[in-house]
Amino acid sequence: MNSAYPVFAAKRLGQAVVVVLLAYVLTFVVISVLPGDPLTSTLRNPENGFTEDQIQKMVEFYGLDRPVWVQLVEALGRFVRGDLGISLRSSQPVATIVGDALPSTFALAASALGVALVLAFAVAYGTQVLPRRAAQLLRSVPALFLSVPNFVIGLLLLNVFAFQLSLFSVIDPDAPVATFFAAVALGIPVSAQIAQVLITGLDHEFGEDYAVVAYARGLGRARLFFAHLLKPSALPVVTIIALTVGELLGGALITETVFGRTGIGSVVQTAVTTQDLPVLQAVVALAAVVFVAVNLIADLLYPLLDPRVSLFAPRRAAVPAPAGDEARPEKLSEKASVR
Amino acid sequence: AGTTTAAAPTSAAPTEGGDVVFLINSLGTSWVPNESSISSYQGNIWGQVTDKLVYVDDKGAVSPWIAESWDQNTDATEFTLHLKDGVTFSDGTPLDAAAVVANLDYWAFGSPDKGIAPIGLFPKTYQKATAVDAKTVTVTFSASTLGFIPTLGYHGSILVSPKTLALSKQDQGNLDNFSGSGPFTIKSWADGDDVVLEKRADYNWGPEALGHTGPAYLDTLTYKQVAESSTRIGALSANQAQVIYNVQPSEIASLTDKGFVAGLPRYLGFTNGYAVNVQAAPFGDVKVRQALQHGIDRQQILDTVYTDGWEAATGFIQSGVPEATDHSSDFAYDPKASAALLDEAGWVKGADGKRTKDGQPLAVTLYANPYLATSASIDELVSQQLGDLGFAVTVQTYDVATFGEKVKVGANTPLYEVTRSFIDVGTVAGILTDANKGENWFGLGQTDTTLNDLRDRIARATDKDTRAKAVDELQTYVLQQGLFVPITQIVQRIYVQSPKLQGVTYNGVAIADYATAWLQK
Amino acid sequence: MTEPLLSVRDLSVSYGGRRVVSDVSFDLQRGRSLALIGESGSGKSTIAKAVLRLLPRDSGRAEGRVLLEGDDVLALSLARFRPLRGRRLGFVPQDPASALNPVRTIGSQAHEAAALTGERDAARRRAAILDVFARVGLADPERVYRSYPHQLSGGMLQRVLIGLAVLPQPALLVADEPTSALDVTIQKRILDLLTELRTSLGIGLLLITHDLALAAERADDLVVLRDGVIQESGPVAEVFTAPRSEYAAALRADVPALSPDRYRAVLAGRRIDPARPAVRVSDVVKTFRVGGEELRAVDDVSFEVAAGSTHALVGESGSGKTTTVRLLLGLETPDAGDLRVAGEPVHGRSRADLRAVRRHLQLVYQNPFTSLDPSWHVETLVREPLDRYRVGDRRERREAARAALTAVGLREHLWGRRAAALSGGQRQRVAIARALVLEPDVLVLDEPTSALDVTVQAEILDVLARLQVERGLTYLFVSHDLALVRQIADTVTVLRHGRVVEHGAAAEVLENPQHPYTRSLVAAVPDPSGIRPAVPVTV
Amino acid sequence: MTAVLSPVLAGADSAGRRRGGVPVAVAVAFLVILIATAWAVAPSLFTGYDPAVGDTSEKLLGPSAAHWFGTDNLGRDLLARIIYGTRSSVLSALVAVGIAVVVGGLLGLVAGFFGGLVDVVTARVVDVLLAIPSFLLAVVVVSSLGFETINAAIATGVSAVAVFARVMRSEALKVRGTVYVEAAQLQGGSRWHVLLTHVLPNASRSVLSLAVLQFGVSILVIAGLAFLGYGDPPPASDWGLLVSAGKDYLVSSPWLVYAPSAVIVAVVLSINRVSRWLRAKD
Ligand SMILES: Nc1ncnc2c1ncn2[C@@H]1O[C@H](COP(=O)(O)OP(=O)(O)OP(=O)(O)O)[C@@H](O)[C@H]1O
Ligand SMILES: Nc1ncnc2c1ncn2[C@@H]1O[C@H](COP(=O)(O)OP(=O)(O)OP(=O)(O)O)[C@@H](O)[C@H]1O
Ligand SMILES: [Mg+2]
Ligand SMILES: [Mg+2]
Repeated sequence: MNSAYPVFAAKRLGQAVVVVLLAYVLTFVVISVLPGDPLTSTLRNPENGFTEDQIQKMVEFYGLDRPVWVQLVEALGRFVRGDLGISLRSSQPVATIVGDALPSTFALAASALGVALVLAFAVAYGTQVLPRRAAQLLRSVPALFLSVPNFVIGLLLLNVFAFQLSLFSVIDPDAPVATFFAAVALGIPVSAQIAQVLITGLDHEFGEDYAVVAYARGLGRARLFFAHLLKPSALPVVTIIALTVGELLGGALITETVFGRTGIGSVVQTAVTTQDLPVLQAVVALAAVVFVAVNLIADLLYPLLDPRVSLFAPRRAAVPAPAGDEARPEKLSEKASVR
Repeated sequence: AGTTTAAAPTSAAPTEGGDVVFLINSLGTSWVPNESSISSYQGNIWGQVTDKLVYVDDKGAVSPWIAESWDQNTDATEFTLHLKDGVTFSDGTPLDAAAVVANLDYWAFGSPDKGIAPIGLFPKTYQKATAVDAKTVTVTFSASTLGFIPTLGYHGSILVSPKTLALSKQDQGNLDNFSGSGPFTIKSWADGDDVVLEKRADYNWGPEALGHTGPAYLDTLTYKQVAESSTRIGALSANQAQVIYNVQPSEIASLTDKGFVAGLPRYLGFTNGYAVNVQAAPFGDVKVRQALQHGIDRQQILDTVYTDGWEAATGFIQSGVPEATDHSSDFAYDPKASAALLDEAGWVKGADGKRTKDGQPLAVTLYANPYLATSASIDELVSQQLGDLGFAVTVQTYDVATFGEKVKVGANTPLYEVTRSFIDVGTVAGILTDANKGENWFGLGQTDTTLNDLRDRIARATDKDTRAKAVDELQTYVLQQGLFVPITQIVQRIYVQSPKLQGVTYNGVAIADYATAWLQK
Repeated sequence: MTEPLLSVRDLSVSYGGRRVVSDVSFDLQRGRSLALIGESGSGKSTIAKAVLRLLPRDSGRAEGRVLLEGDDVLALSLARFRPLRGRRLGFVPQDPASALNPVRTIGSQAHEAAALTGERDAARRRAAILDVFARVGLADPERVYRSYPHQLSGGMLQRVLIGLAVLPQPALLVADEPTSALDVTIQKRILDLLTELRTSLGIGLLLITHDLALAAERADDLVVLRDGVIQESGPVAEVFTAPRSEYAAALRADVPALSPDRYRAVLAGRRIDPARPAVRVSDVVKTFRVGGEELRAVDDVSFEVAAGSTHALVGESGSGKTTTVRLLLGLETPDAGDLRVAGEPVHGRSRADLRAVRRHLQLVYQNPFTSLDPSWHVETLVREPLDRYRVGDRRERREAARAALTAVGLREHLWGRRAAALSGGQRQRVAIARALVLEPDVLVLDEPTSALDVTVQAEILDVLARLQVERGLTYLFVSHDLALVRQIADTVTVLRHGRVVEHGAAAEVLENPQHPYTRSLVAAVPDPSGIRPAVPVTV
Repeated sequence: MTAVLSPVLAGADSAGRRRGGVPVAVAVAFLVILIATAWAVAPSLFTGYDPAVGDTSEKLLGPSAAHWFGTDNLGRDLLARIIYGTRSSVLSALVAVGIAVVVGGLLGLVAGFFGGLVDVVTARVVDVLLAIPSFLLAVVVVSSLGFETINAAIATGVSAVAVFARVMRSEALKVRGTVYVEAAQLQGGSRWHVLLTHVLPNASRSVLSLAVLQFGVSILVIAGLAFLGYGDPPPASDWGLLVSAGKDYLVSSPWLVYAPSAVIVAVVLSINRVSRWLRAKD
């Protein structure tokens, strides 16, 4: 790592902060045009029988009658100071609500990612080494996974494994077995995306000359797969994983509902139906933070995995120029692809 | 009636111990007692961890609980409550007159400087309460308030430790800080996830009316949020839970077939039906309103949407209410009569089967009430039935928040679908007109002198009989004027439970009470 | 003769039912080399793949027999064939840059080849690897061993690949266009290496190339293919001096190196005016900044092109040819120097002014596959400049476009096609038509045929020569193919690392190069001199 | 020439069973899409049942000859409801895709082609949109607009804008750098001319194939939103709404969930297949 690193890191960090702040503002703006807020909607529950006067008083108490931009500036000010505010719904600190929900969602998302990776690699491996027919069939699996609504998978898994086979109980959705099945439901669509990238990568790598050359050198398909193709085709997976973090969070909304888990997804669900702005803002900001962080990690990881890519130095500069009189054919690839 | 289908309770003696898991579709929003105790969701939990001053059963009968007895003056403006001795909150604070006064004030006024609202249905005529001695409280009202004592048994009127009440709103919303005097206490909770209750061993001040006043038999009671109804059903079937809450009525049969027991308690209150706003065309015409009443086939709704536990409405007040009388003949299903009424009113049926008058279509929008799971289905059926009559009907479903914002009784909504409990029939006075910030259900304001008169007679009544008579007259008038279109007796809370769970009772607002429940071994 | 090393008998190959190789038979003896030649798509690679059993497993089907030292390669089970791969059958691919796993070091991949020798000891394998690296002329085997592929030049990588192929001491080496991705000067060294290894190790070489001159120089025997059918085969000298088949004769005529004077007669009809330079480039400098380092792509270059003549810019890859041309067209701005077209300076003008100059100066790009919008139709493509410059009315523009298409010899039934649906030669004709339609004075041709087959190249050159005579066009011709330059250029400028190393009349410079660099360039041109006496060619 | 080596090892479905050049699976996919289109255009040709009014005495019947997909809680024929729901399902997915393509496409095109400050600003906006999980974004937007299917469609579209902007930008960048664009400029084309006649058509291609894919995704996202309760009320019978309405009856009448789900799967799968085939053909 050279002297460019701190500059680079600072720049990336700055970008990340801007993205997170903008995400916070965006949520605020989007939700501010909402009809009503949690407070008035509970107050207006006909069973409560409040008068307009009483409701008005409460609205004033919470400052919900002030101009939107004033509320925004205040919220932003608090956010910058690390204060996420108080939930309009439950009157609990937003940080507590989100903090309490986080571990469960984290466990779910991490297991889902694990499940997705295992599944994706298994499917991708199968498409390359199985006999043609079976491989062909396996190839349509990702598309199928991507076409089934998330909640249908969840409902099916729950029905079969929780209710028919009693492998886990909805009462204790955070138990490992229950988490596993929720992770399967959440991970299946994600695995499809990873598998597609992996298969495309493998097809591409299998089609690369070096694979053919290695094959012509006498390597078997399985050895070729593991020794040569897995790593280069798995590289884009790093990027995809970073991108699917958001997917996992979004999908958790549905999966948690289906499996009766309490996590970020269900917090969002409640916050949306009760229009609990501070909570929603916090979750969106959190999602943005996670997304930005994971992508940053992926960016930093990439050069370590792929010797061809270097973040800080221009390509190949780290190595002394090739010795000898043979000039580097600059436009190899262009020429090669001409015909 | 706390209707329970299938499996009658066995006569075996209750057994101690056992853990019950109760799956509920939502744990609502806030846990601040004043904000959540009347909720259909949290109300269930509050019922277990708190006591009330009086007990109101599903027939509206009021009996002693924390208040051993009470007196009132003749014009019902002053009441004296005599409290039970030796009752304590779980934090050790005695439940004495001071605590009762603190609670009464809280219900009536809330705590505006903390952002805590009063309890909406608490009589607005409340002036003050005074602790005469440790066991006696007097309460005074600005006008006769016959409904005061029953209101004490309302699900909003829960007795909370003064220490809890003294907390900020934020701290009140944290159940860890909560202390009540009920048969259960809070063991643990997770926001939006579950609340675990455990029994209070020294409890022995339950309502006599339930036959068992001592500590609960059950060890723990877990309320677990499971939003998906199919998941709740699955969990019950797989014996992962003992009680589930709110399922579609049509799903009940498959569960009772497997031996599960359905609890379909009816609350005290208004029946499920439409409050008609006469300001909204075309309902200014009484004939159109009556056509509407006769145009709805309640039996088809019962057959399609509901199962055995449901009954047709007999008026606009649930039949469990002591003052209720049968008025079903005023709005019997009679499509021919409806058609004739519409013809008379000048609404002519066109070639497409839709009626028009002066080029205006006979159109109406129904807003499904999000507080009733079956509402959308009912509205769909009603729209078909009215469609046959020549109405052009649109059904609109909103979520709770949007519904609260856009659909307001008496204001802009032609037909407001009522799902409303009350514990004292005096409540009706407040809904008829806009006097005293009344709810003005029918959009009449104070233009209808008959209605004004009935309202005043109910509000000012000082004895139950006069009031009951006024209520009967009111029902006759409202129904004959077509101001309310009753549909069914409402069962807003549906419980399906394991056959092993015995001794469950349902109070006047249809909330299940587990103080006397036990699990068969 | 003894049993041949490789004997191909009645080989037919089809892809998904489409037959692309029919009844091909030939023999290759130990220690000798056989070249498969023919135009693109004639089935050369397909035969090689059939021999290596590398046909696509789901669509490729081979019939006939391929006997390797008596074993029928096609009939063996995969399990029995696998051990032959690498051990008896070596393979040298075309593009060395893509033939090694980019994310593994050379050394780790070399161990796979070394393992084929049966050597179990890693240290001894390593020694063998370093040994063979030295053998193929890699200066620093240790560093190569540690490097990743992208850290080496193309020539070095090809040496590595050849080394890996010969390491298990195979009997047969199949090399599919082993040098076509490399620069001319490096090409020669690689071919020298292959020739040396073949003789010293006694390996049979199956060489595949589309470069006839190269085949003539390097192979013992030739097999000339067309559409998957053998047109002619036999010893090189025979095929070239006395081609029996018409195709081989035509092919031979199209090879610039074999008929250097092909256009002399035609071009004699031009009127060149050396006093009136159509293009004048004086003391031009252009520097690029690449990753903080300065790169002088063009360093003080000057030359003139007389109106009506052809001037060639030559030099190996990266020598600054294209950059010079782009400067002339105003696509890049020079750091210093002056560029004029018909006396008018190109730089220091407004956009509109530059547009006016460009009308007289058109460019034909090197790669017709990227220079035409694939979604446009031929006629619209050619008409576009007229539309942009609003020349005449609609009808006139259409006529002009059609006239240009006719002039480049593109047949009418192709005019309605999309560019994507044309072959390379057809596309390049469209590109030339497009350049001609504005009736420019100067045509800049940046390696206009380097992406094309010799046959197609000859056709394009025919068109260019004819047009120059007819219209008095001035050509600035960029190329790295000296034989081609020799055929058509009047004057030539030799560039190296952005500097002019030699300059003068084409015949002069190429026949009698002064600068060592020019000499090495000329020497690198395959020289099938033994078979020079050419069949007279008429255009 | 590199390509000569390629198909040796790859197991890609270069061949497969074919009829007239079209693999069987693709033909089936086309058929499914054709049927769905026909349902959307003329639902009454495919069912005699009324999607809105049912025979209440026939509620919650399982699949039978009379009712292939069974009946719902009000005795309506589920197949009829699916068929009649096609139009609005397809339309809302189209709205979603339209928003994503038009807004995202324009953003990306302008950013990619003009570069500079425009690009920097657009890139930031797109970054923010990308950083918010798209389903979460859709949920937030739909909650802001109100819980109706059309709003769910708009939200779905908005949540996909970033992806389209990014793809379009990179395509525009790619095309902008191609030789033929430079050639067009050499031939005297203005920037706008080049943008409209060369960059837009060529850059759109991969955006369009992404749009086809997004169509399927949109159906799923809208269904997901409906599942969470952010869709139109009954009697609307969009596929997602049917699943969502049916889930309350899952235990006694599973077909109410699985039949419309199967339709969604079939259509989305078919769209994916066709899109993949189109891309492979390119
Ligand atoms: N995998 C394949 N599937 C289908 N057709 C193929 C395949 N590979 C090659 N072909 C076709 O077979 C014919 C012969 O191709 P081949 O690659 O053998 O030609 P070549 O002589 O090597 O050409 P080049 O000089 O361009 O390398 C061509 O028409 C080509 O399009
Ligand atoms: N836009 C650019 N930015 C940076 N460097 C460039 C640029 N264009 C060309 N170069 C460098 O300038 C040098 C000369 O390149 P140029 O394209 O002129 O060579 P050439 O003689 O045309 O080569 P070839 O025969 O491969 O076409 C090369 O080292 C190239 O990498
Ligand atoms: Mg080839
Ligand atoms: Mg060049």
